[in-house]
Amino acid sequence: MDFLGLYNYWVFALLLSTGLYAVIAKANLVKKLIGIAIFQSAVFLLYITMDKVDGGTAPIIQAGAVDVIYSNPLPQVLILTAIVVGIATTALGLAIIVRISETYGTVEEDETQELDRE
Amino acid sequence: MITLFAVFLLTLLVITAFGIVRAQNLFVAVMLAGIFSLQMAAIFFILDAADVALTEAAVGAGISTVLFLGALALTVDEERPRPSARFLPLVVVAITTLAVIYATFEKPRLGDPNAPVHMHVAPWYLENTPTLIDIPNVVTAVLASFRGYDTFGEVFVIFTAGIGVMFVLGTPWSRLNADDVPSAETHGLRHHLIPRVVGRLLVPFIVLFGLYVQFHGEYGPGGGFQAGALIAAGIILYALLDGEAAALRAVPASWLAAMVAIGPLIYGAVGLAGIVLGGRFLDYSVLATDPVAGQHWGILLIEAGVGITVTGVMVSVFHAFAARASMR
Amino acid sequence: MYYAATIAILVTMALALGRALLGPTVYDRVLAVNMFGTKTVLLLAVVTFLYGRPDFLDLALAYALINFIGVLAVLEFVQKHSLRHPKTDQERERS
Amino acid sequence: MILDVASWLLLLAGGFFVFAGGLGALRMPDFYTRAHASGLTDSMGTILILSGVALQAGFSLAGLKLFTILAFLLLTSPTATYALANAAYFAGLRPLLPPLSAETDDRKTR
Repeated sequence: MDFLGLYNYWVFALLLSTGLYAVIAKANLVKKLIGIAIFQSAVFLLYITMDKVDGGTAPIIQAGAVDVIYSNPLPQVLILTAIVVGIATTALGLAIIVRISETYGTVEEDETQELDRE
Repeated sequence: MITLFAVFLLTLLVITAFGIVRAQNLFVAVMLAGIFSLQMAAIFFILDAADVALTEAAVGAGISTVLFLGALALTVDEERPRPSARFLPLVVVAITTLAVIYATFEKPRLGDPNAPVHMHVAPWYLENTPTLIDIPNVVTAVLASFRGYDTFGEVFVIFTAGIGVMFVLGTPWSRLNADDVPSAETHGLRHHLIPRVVGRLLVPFIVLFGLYVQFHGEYGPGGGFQAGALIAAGIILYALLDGEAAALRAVPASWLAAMVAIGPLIYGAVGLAGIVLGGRFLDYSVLATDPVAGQHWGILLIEAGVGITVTGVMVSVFHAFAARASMR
Repeated sequence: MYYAATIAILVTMALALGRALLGPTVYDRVLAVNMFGTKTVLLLAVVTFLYGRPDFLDLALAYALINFIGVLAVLEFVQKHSLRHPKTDQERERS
Repeated sequence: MILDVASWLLLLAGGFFVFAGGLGALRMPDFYTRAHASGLTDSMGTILILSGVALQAGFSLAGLKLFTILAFLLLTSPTATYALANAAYFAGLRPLLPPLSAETDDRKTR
């Protein structure tokens, strides 16, 4: 079972590179933004993986219970705010894409670059 | 056994991510992203992060899909097909993956209680939250009190992003008018009677549940961020059912503008009150004669501020995309 | 016994994901998303009891309330757009 | 003890229905039959699994929450399935089988 202990990190690596691939290889701007969202989720997964303690439970203290192991609250705090900030910044990105689409008539990166050159 | 469940879900997560990137149709990609978010929430929950899972649930299931669809309605929903697979990006990505996987061999195993991350600050928080702040949810305690500065920064990021969307789209709050946006007569799901009846029934429950999450955040999973997203989802549901005009009549644009600004103001005012009463910035202990009661007041106020801002920003952004569509 | 139910739910999640990836029509995919959502509610409900922390049922409740919004949003979007292309999106992908 | 056995049976039966519906949703030939299969998991599976869990919870806050979850799921998911099938039909998607009215007409003439 030892190799399963690293499985979360491998999934993190795969998600990271899937997001990266979407950002660098896809020309469509919406697709790039979805790629960034996947990349972001990979980082969330990395942090939340680190918070888990064997035999632990969520860090909400149970009244009267003794000898309970609690998982690490700190990564959870960071990711909790990051998720909401992430959706707000994604909305900003989408707004910019909408404006690009209205100005150029396309959201494909290479086509907008060509239009810029003309 | 639970570990195996997590492994299974993580495998599904990777498959979904590949599916999202491969989908030519952006609409399909957005729907798969919805499934991706559900899986993330389940994994967060299995990994003991109940608060994070609730946030992902509130944001991913309701708001993120709606925002992406709003943007797709304004752009294209089809990616232009590319004939050749691109070789260079694949090589770059493969090298990155291998490098990251190589780096993970140094990482502590999942759940290792001796991992460096569990050694330093976290035990202090777990040990001192009951005496210093006396609320059960350590995540809320760290979020709102111990690391209040961070959260203050995050609230300002959300505030700024909200203002940014409104002005990039050219739909500031003064231009969001109930008379200008399409009403239920032309838009909304007016012709679907049954979904409309059931949806309307749900709206008050979603808002009520949002308020519960807001004020129960000190005792169970919850808090301002989750509650804000949930209440915003409720208002967005109303807008989907009865048209944006009805939603703007229920929660006028001027209120939304005020809500976006009030959150950081409350947060900053609570911080300054700490200084005025002889403590430090965001030091809630001086807010009441009893330091623990002061902490309770401080957390309650700033969580309310966070919730108000998140609701305001999310609903404003939704209206901005919808209004942009009707401006054409 | 919770394990048996959890395994059944997880396998069904995989099947729903398969339907979402295969399509072929938009409606099949939305159906799969909706199904995946209800399965997530069930999974969260069962896992809270597996962990012995039933106070976390709030999460399942949140999904039970919110899931509907995504489906409705997709439906509205499809209605606006499918007027232009009523065919399956597989055909669109081929063209 | 009896409660335990009952809740296990409910959970097992629920697991079976959920799995059967999932299989149907993947293997059925067209959208409407798949919607039917998914409806099976959403109603039967949900009721059985949630009541199985509720028997373990008993009359507590958790039991009340489970009941609420069940109520909302039973309201929303059939509505979603109905709305989808309705939208699909009006968008021009037709079932593989001919409409039922043709068959009943047949029977009348017989």
